Amino acid sequence: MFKANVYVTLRTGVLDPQGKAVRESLLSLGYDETQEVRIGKFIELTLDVDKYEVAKERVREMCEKLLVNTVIEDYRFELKEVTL
Amino acid sequence: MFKANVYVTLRTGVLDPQGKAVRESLLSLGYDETQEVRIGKFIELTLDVDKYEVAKERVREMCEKLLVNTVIEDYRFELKEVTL
Amino acid sequence: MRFAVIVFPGSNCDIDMYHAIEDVLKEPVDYVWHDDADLSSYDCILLPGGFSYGDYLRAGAIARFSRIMQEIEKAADQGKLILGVCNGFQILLEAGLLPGAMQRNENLQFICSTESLIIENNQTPFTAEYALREEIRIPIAHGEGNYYCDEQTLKELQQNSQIVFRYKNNPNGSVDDIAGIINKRGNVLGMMPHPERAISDLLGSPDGKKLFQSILKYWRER
Amino acid sequence: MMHHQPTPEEIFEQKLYKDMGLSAQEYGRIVKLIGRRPNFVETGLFSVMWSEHCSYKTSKPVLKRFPTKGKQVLQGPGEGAGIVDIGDNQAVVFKIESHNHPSAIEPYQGAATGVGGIIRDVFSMGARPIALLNSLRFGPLSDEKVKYLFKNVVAGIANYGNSMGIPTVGGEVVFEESYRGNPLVNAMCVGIIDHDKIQKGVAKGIGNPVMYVGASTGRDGIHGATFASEELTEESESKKPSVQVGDPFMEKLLLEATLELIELDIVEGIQDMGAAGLTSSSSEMASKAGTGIELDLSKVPRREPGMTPYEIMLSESQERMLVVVKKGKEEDVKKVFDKWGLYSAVIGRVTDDGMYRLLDGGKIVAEFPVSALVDEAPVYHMPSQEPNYFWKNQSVDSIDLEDHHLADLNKILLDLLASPNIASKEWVYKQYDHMVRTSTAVKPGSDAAVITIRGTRKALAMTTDGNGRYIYLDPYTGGAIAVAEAARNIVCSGGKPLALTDGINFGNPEKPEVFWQFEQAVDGMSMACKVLDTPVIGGNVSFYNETSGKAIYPTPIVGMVGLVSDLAHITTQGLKNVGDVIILLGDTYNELTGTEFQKVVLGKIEGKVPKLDLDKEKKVQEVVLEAIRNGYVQSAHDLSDGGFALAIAESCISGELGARINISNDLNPASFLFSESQSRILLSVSPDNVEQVKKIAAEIGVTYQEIGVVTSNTLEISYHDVLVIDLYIQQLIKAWKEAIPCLMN
Ligand SMILES: Nc1ncnc2c1ncn2[C@@H]1O[C@H](COP(=O)(O)OP(=O)(O)O)[C@@H](O)[C@H]1O
Ligand SMILES: [Mg+2]
Repeated sequence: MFKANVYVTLRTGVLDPQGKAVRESLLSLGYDETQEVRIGKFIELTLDVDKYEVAKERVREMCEKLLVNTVIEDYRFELKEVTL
Repeated sequence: MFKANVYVTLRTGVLDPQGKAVRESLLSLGYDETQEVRIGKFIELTLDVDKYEVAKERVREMCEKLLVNTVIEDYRFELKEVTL
Repeated sequence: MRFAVIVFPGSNCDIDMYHAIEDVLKEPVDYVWHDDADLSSYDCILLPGGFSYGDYLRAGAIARFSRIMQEIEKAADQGKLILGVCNGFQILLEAGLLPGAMQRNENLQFICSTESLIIENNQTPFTAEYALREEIRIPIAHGEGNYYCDEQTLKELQQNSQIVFRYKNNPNGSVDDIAGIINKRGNVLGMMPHPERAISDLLGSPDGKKLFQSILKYWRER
Repeated sequence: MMHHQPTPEEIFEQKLYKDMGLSAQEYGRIVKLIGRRPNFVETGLFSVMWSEHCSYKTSKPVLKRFPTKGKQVLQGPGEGAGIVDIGDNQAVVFKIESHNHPSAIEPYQGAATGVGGIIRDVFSMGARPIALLNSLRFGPLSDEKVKYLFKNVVAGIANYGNSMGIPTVGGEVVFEESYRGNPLVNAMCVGIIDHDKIQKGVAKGIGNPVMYVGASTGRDGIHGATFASEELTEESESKKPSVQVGDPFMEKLLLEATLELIELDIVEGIQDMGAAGLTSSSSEMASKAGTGIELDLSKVPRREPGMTPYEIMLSESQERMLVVVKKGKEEDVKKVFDKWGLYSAVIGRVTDDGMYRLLDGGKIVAEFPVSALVDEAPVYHMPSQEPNYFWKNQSVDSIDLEDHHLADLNKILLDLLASPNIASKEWVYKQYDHMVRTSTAVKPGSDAAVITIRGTRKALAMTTDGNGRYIYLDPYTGGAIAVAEAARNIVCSGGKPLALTDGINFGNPEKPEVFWQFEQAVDGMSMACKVLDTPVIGGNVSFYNETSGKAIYPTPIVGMVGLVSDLAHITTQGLKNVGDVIILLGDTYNELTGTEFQKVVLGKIEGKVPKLDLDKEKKVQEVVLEAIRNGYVQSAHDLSDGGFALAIAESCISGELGARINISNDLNPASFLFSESQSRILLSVSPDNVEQVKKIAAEIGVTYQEIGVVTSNTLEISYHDVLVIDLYIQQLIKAWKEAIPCLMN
């Protein structure tokens, strides 16, 4: 069993309206130290797979196919073996 | 300067319609190994702050106040010193 | 001319689209469930608005894997007319039948209003009945209609006259005020505004009618 | 999570029933009814079913005073929603429901699930939902927390309705100090149905299977009904797990599957799982049918492992329904729900022994007569006492205006237009898909929304109205005004008012003064309902709307639907053509106390509310409907908040046209302009039809005054030939449109 943490972020250069709004809210709340804010997705998957290599390949595929729209998003992921 | 990676997840027990829809889609795409899918947010912040302790406290506050809806969400974060 | 309105779980402008065809063109039209696998008898395929699969991951991301999408790709290859409105447009983008992607509206709110559009290309099967640069009033209703593409793609869209509709007052932050684009071949159109909501004065505007009339005319004179 | 389940003895000795919201007397009543001490699960069942939210134990005796009958009524209070005949075998189904406490804690999900719940109420009757409305109350918009609540409540309502593809076409929003800690979120759904498709929530037919359909059950919202029946306190925040998360996509599937199922003609009874989830739906269905019911909880589809019977029964997970179908048709049900990707499971059967029996696998976990739980719920006749403030206000019937208040009436008009209560609510309804289903003939922004009925020349007009300020000052008159105003809004849109649903939002009814407000308001509303022939066909009660011991303004909301008998009668408030004549129907008195003017200009609210003569009201409405039906009317707008000046300004704004008005009477100009005298309507009429309209008014016996004409781009109001208002329409539009966006950005 593997657990994958997938981080989906907007590609550099793509405007992030949500990040921008959050940044402005933080500034207006007095958090003047706020520089940049980017908002992405954090996806946790549990996979019933035995081998690390297999898990890695499957998650990569899932990302490319469904989880991520590579026109605007980038991703990276971490894998960790878990026992139920 | 610090960079914070904030991971926002749904509290256990809270319905995750997004995760559910993605899980079903993965299954129907033939990823039978998919067990659980939970979808959360991934927030990257850069803070113009000198001290680790200060950064930590400020990010915690930001989470409690704005970034996280603690009624249904949990969070954790990592801090890393960066230079521009 | 036979029309198919594709129904995904969560589609909700399917009925409006169906009635638009019935009321404006009086041509045969069917609902086709996403799981069905035969579109061979249809001349025009309509992907309606709504929230397919809840639009939970990204709008249109899950629907594009429906069984029917392979058929739609095939139909596109055969040169049949395909129109995606709102969620239908988002699905066409996710499926790669049109270039680019959608982001949340710039103001992060869902926007329902009637907008002025400019016809930027009236040499398409969908817009021949309009005058070039004609201004029309068509409702929008979306939360993710902020069209994005990279500069290279934008240049191509511009050079090939693939931008069919532009907003007069950009409501959502779309690149280059884009409201609707067509593929290079000119048979697949995606647009965020809802022409099917603009087919009578009673409901606010009749300006969407000509879009449907253009389709029929094209098919008849082809 | 529960580790050890308390025994019946422990529940009794340690008074654990109190933590669940039952009083000692109520506990005693249960023991007597079932002949023993209830176990933990049973105590839980009684505690939710006997909560105010489910049993209406304190409100029932008063609600009985509402008139509920009429020849148009097909279904009055008691089912998921009321039903009214609209001819041609068609009927309209509607109801309003509150989700105040959940929205105070988690505004987005609280409001969203409120919408989800009311939609289920309507389609569980077999109806196709065609429109949504809402009525919202918040504290002043200058408060950051209030902005957060407002923003998220609106977004939550928007997302649920938009995803479902049901247009949200109307509503109201009021900002007032008394709602600062306790916002109100009332949602209304309107559906349409053929007479022969009407369903009921009954467990009919001994031996028939009881099926669970929809989403799976999780631990969300456990004890939500009890939570709704308590005051909000500091600790409410810690009760956060009570808040459910809505899944509109799931509900859309459930809607389509349910309507498909009903077409099969195998359903005996169906009810949605709302407050108190499986408990209330199953027990009420059995009670209404006079049967018993037996459920095996091990068969309930669930989302989380290790759920106890207690948790399963009290969960308020959303998007679920309970259905009793003809025996042998289980597979047909399954087929429909499979197609839509939803759960369906036989979880029990209808029995003939009148018992409510719950099993967990083989083990009985609860067993007692259905009637004990449902019909024997306690009823309280609460003490009621007129509050002191009431008489104080009754003795104030005018306000002291100083010269500087009146120096610049232009400014006062602009200030009122920019007051968030009057200002454009476009910021709100722009976020609602109000056009989906392509039947919205009158969009939000006029008096009542109008929805066409496909395949007919008919349409439905609908509105929500309430005025907490009036009702606080004088609940009887205020209550009557709420009904009258709703009806007036319907009439101005060209509809004949049919019936109403009420959303009762009050403070703690155990306080005699709150209870008095409640009784008075119901009496006032009832009187208006009788005179205007708009019976109450359903509603919702939300008590305990208090923070730190302070109650909200008593706020009954009226949700009303009317029938527009021909599309040609559809009328809006905007002026239409330059040169049309403006006619004012009704009488204006010096009634400035309790008004928006008093609040904005003097910064306070006190005194008498405008008087209401219901016969006069009825006649004014008759005149307008008659004139509209004869095709004489270009625009109609009722005079409400802000009085005449605001009504004419709104008509100018909506039509983007001006008006030249000339008034001569013996009131001072401010009183005439801003008095909120009731039973007044502003018409614009083409010059050819003026005499006809006057004739109708004269015949019915309504005062009318020809007061001016429609012009192009300024609003000019003269008083005894002195110009007192002189503004460009663009100035009006700016003040009115920009107020709320400005506060929100
Ligand atoms: N919460 C809301 N949702 C949808 N529409 C709203 C809402 N609040 C106000 N509106 C719309 O704005 C217009 C003005 O509302 P209001 O001032 O309450 O009207 P009235 O005084 O005629 O009852 C109406 O068309 C109403 O439906
Ligand atoms: Mg009105």
